Amino acid sequence: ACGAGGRSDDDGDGDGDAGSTVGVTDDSIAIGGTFPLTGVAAPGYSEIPTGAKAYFDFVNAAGGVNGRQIDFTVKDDGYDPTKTSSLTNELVLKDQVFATVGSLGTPTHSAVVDFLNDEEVPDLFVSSGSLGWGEDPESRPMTFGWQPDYEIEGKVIGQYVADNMPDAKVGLFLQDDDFGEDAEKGVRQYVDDQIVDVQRYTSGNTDVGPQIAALQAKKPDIVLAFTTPSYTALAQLTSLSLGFKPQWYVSNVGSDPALVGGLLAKFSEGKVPGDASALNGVMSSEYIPGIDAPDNAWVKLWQKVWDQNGGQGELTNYRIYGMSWAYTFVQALQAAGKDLTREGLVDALEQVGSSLEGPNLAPYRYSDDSHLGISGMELVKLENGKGEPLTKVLTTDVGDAEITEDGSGQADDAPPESGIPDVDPVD
Amino acid sequence: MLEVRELSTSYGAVRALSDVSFTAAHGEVTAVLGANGAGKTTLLRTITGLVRAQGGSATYDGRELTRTAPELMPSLGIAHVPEGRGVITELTVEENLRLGGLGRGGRVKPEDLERIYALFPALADRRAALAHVLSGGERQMLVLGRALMAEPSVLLLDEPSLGLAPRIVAQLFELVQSLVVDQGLTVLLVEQNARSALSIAHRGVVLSLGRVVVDERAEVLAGDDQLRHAYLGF
Amino acid sequence: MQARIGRVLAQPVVLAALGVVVIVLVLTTVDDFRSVQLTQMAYLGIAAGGLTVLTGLNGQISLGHGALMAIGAYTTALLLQDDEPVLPLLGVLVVATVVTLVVGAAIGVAAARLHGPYLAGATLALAVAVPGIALYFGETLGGEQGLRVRVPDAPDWVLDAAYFVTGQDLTPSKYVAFLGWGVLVVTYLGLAHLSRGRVGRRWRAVRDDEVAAEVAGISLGRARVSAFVVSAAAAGAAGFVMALSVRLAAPSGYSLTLSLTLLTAVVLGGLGSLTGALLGAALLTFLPQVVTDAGVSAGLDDIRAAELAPLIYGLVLVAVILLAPAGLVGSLRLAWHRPRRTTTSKGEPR
Amino acid sequence: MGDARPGLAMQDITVTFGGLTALSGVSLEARPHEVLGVIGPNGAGKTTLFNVACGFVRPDSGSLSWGGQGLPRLRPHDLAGLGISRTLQGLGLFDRMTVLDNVLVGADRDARSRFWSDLLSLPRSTRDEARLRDRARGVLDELDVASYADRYPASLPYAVRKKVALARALVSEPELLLLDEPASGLSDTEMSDLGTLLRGLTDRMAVMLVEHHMDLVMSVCDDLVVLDFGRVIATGSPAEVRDDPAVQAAYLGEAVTDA
Amino acid sequence: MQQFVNTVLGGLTLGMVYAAFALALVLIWRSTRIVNFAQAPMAMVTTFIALQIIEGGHSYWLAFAAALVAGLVLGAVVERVLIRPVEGKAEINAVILTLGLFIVLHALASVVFGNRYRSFPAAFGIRGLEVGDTTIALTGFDIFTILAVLAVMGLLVLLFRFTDLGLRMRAAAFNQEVARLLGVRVGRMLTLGWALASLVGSLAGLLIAGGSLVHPGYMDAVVVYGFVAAVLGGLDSPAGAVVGGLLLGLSLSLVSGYVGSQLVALAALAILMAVLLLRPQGLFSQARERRV
Ligand SMILES: Nc1ncnc2c1ncn2[C@@H]1O[C@H](COP(=O)(O)OP(=O)(O)OP(=O)(O)O)[C@@H](O)[C@H]1O
Ligand SMILES: Nc1ncnc2c1ncn2[C@@H]1O[C@H](COP(=O)(O)OP(=O)(O)OP(=O)(O)O)[C@@H](O)[C@H]1O
Ligand SMILES: [Mg+2]
Ligand SMILES: [Mg+2]
Repeated sequence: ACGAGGRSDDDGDGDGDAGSTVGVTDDSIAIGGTFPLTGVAAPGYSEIPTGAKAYFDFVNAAGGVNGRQIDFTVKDDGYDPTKTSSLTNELVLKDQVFATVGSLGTPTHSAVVDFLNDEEVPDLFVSSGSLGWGEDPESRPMTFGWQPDYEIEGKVIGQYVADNMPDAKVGLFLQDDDFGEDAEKGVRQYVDDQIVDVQRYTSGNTDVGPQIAALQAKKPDIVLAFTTPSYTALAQLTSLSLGFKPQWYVSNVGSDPALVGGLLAKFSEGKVPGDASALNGVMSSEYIPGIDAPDNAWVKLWQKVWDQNGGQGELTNYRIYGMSWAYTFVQALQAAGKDLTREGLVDALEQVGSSLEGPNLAPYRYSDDSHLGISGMELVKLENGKGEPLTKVLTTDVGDAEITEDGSGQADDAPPESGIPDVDPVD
Repeated sequence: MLEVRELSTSYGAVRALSDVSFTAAHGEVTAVLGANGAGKTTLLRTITGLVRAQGGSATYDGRELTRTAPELMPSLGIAHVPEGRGVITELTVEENLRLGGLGRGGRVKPEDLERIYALFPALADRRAALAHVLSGGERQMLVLGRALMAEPSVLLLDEPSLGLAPRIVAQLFELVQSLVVDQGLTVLLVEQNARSALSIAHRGVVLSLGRVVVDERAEVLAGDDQLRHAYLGF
Repeated sequence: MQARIGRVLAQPVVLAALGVVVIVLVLTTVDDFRSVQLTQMAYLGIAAGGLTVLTGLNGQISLGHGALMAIGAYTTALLLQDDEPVLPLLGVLVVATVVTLVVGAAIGVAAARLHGPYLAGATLALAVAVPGIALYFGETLGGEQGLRVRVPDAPDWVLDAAYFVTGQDLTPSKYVAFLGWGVLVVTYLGLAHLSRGRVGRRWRAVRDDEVAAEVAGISLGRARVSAFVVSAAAAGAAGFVMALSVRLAAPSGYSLTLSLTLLTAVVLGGLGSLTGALLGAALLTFLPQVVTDAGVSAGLDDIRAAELAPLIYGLVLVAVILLAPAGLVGSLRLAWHRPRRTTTSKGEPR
Repeated sequence: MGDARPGLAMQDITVTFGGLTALSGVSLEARPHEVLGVIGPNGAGKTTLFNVACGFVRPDSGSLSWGGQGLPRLRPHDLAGLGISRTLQGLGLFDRMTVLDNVLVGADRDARSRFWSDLLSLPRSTRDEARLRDRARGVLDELDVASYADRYPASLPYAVRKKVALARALVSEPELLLLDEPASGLSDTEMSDLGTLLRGLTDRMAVMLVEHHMDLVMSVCDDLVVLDFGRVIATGSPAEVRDDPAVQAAYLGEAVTDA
Repeated sequence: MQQFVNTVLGGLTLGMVYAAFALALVLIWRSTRIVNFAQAPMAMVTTFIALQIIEGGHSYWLAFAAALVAGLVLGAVVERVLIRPVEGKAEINAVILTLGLFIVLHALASVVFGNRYRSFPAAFGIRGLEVGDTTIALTGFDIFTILAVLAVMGLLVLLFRFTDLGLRMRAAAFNQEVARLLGVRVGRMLTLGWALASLVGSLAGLLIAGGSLVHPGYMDAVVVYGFVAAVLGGLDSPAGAVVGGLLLGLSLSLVSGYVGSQLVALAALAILMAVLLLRPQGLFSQARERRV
């Protein structure tokens, strides 16, 4: 029965060598992303796309990129991978986006990453620190991470503890998924023998009392928490009721001092010390400047963007996060040049990605071999809602790459006057 | 005096009562008889407002009933003992009885309960049991006792003898008779058991297909062979 | 004559055949995106079909059918880990269905003893518990991220046959859509046969009056368990289709929301009716999107538009229950029969 | 009337519920081709006796045998398979099923089709279904209610519903029929029809009847057992029992019914 | 040892919160034979009202009282407008209706109050008691929670067991028609039942929120565990709800602390199944053996 229909065996869709220009017209570029705007994960995270949108509007108001307006479609997946899958289908097949940008979440994005690569849609700057976004460009050539992955964060704090507190007993408090797992991998490279207990919480179960009680029993001197902000707050509250007072390190993801401190501040009426000072003495890390540094040139820019183009609400670190990758995306578009194609965009990022300037304190790792994002961070100690640096910016990479002080000067750059990057096209 | 005037009701397209009129005099037992499906139950339900009347009215001492909420019946002195086993099976025997006493407003006194237990000793033994475990006949006693808790002046009974042992049926009818005689109760008694019903009734109303076909003194009805054969089958 | 034609048309087999024709026509005309949506409708429809039998015919409420779908989906995912699958796709379907069926039987045995809210409580706990298993056995089941599903390419003969019939190339998403709808037709055919026959009668008898059913020789336990097993099998098959369509089996896809969605589909359409279940599935597939799009084009920002979908969806639920308590299909049917039948029952207390 | 095969025999049955003794040491036998009446005051334990015979209530002591064989662990749904049918004191109709379907449920044990043939709707199933349908219609016909076959029970007159319940018990062609107050709610005419019907059934089966209507009991029963507070206080022919002073005191009273 | 004590204490407090929620479900079940899945979002809405008042600078107790009153009103309105039409209809209709309401309230709250975490203050201290030089996981607010729930349980038992009002409410729930004929204002009883239940639900919401974080979905987990607790106890019994809640809270806390927090839901399922297989009607409901 073979060949009865005379079906052609050619799978190509006619674009040939020129590269795909789906979603691009002379005056517009359609992009999209999936985010949890509703449901349990929405608090906080739903602000990210609003930040990005504000920045894109800012750029569009200034004429767009190469005369093209950026049209950013946001889809709500409620943090449900099933929905992510159908919405990404919709973005790619129906809305015909040129690329997806900033899509949020490890479980959610895992559901679609292969589909995007199969369809050869650039899948940029996934909002999550999982290693899946960029560790293996061979199998996922279209996917790029953006923030430092959780493993290198684990390495950096691990080394710090090993160097500065060699006798301390270490406890780990981890979210029970990739986030905690990757971080643990990094931490263990340095302090494996100092760890006295590892406790994991399941997102959605807000009772962390049993975990904290278990940690407390092991009497750790320092607890490294890789948690989301709400769980940071819950852990702090529970520790308070248990009288558990170790030194805390809270991962960058979960330490937003404005947010967590704000949450804890409400209990301040004599019960928890001080407002934004609720997290005083807690260690954390930073890889982009946040609202705790209003005088930073980048934060000033973000504030201007938000004031001009933002919707309701204040500028928050989530919005800054969204604006920051939006900035990187604009840079990537500029680097890809006037004749924008999907392949061209990916090529351009691989070529110039590691030298892009921006709010990031350490350079990106983009190259032929890696699509992982920012390569490092500085450790800080929170004081009154501000991070006081404990270290220089430290950069490293996954695996047994060494940790070194960053010499690129990334941390010292400032945004251009206009607030819009100006990257030369490659070639 | 309970007066029913041109009462009509239907269920969807099915006419269940058409222009039913009769009066039940004070201190008398009026038996409502008729074949299955004649509309007897519907009549009682329409009088107490459980079924909406489409036309006509029922009044008790001049007070309109059909358009009054069923909840108000006990306070008007009207007790309706519904067809089937209207016990609340999830409550205990005593709770069922107390509930009956609450209807008239005010509190339930232990004497009231004891009065009923004296009438139905079988219930006294089971006062703390859930009504759910009662036998068919025991349930029937319970609903009757519950109705009497409210000390009504009008009693609407829908087939009270259903499932009762002959001796109890006899007792029941005696009881009804004595209530009528001693307390001047007005009773509207729906019965299949026409013979027993007529033995204590003052008046007999026969329904057929939702219409009144006979309205006679009980003795006349029981004595008239023709009527009896035609409508009552004995 | 006309009545005769009516009767022939009402035969499930005939309906199924007509259905197949419609499905082929629709799936060949729509684009890839729509066919993905139609696959979603298919898997919701399959599971809702099973649930409507359980709830509508047998009177057992299940708030945990999403968990059963998860079992079908995870089985599928485990079998489709490698590029070279161990089993042909049909085999995978059978295994997924059977595994779910076995789990369903175990749960059904426990459920058979429970009533109303107790059953609802137990199945609710099931719905929230099952995703936890995937987390606990993260090594094998992929934890939060779930298991990737490698959908095997359509065999050549299928591609050729499809080209021959439709004159188009069969894209992977259409292939899955055809698979999904194929499973749906077969499932519905079986369910329709069962519910019209002796088995369905037993189920309904148990629903209406346990004691009377028992006296008539029906084993309550067996009737309940069989209904649960049948609907679990349908859920398993639905999980298979869902895994293929989503290409992933992850815990958050099978949260309580999915279970409630299924129940909603069943009630929206009209309890006990397969047509209703399908209609409900369609509504749930397409409504949220339509609403969100409408919200966006009405100028709402993304977050507000996103909240609009659940809002409207909840309102529709409430409205249907209040205005058309027999469900959409049920109400149509009532309206159709109104002249012939009188109103409700005599409300005889038990 | 002697038939070699013994029917249902109960020996020394005792049932207690908490502190209450519902049956105490009751023995009786329902023989083929006979109607055995069980009478007694309300709450005497008649329904409980049926419940024991059906497996709804497990006796504290005593034993049951059917056709000479002991029935140690009887469950209600085994009954139909043994050839015993029962009606319930309430109606127990399936309200959301048509009259015909109600009766078909009673025929369930005779269905030959199995799950798989139903699932696939094999011709075997369809044929089997048609056969049962015919039988169900036949029984409805016999009871004069065939015209209601496609209606739903809730909207039917009470007498019709009672007949439907009876039809459901009869359709499986049982060897023993247990009837719990079949005449309650019937008019006198309907009751005498029922009497005739019951006598007719004895050709085919044994009948055990619980009833409070003495006219019916006296006219159809071959033998009577009288219960009071769970004990047998009298047995014998209707006439004997009627004249028993203990029975009159406990149950009949000064029979109003005997006009 | 300290870990064990603290895990147990944490479990008990948590159990009390489940119990409070279960009590609300029991109340509605007793007064209308409906399981109110919308209980959680209703409580969430009233908690947000309280939060709004607190953030407006008013006292905690004013907000507390306002939330309870709001709960009372909300319950009555919901019953009147939404539940009334489905009372006495198929059970599943009410289930779906309350689920629909769940979704609607959730979405509305996200729009009105915003979809982010907020902190909710506690009336009493949120530091554990210090015994010698160890701190045990029992805060002032925990003690308040425990006392409040026990008080509510006691009041409910009183209401249902010993008052005529309670008897009327139960009668209305079990058999509307008969109850009406006996002079029970069925409509009022049902409304009252919902109002009271919703009040107890609001209390549960406030107790859960106190000293912790709230967002529109903060009660969602409690729906499941509160329901499971109520079912464990037998749905009909206030004391059962409290025992069920404690049993569940304690077991889940131990499982979470010593086995793994992913298995909490599974443990809830296992406990529920084990109890229901032994007693299909729950631990505390009266036996209903007679079937024929
Ligand atoms: N809820 C209902 N819906 C439709 N028809 C009904 C309803 N209730 C009663 N009917 C019909 O109305 C007619 C009168 O019924 P009703 O119950 O009043 O008769 P009855 O004289 O009390 O009979 P019975 O002796 O059987 O109690 C019957 O034909 C019955 O089928
Ligand atoms: N499951 C049970 N638990 C407690 N008591 C019960 C139970 N079943 C029956 N009883 C009691 O046992 C006694 C006998 O009940 P049974 O139903 O057998 O009486 P009956 O002779 O059929 O009466 P009736 O003629 O009124 O139907 C009654 O007092 C009843 O309350
Ligand atoms: Mg009647
Ligand atoms: Mg009986």
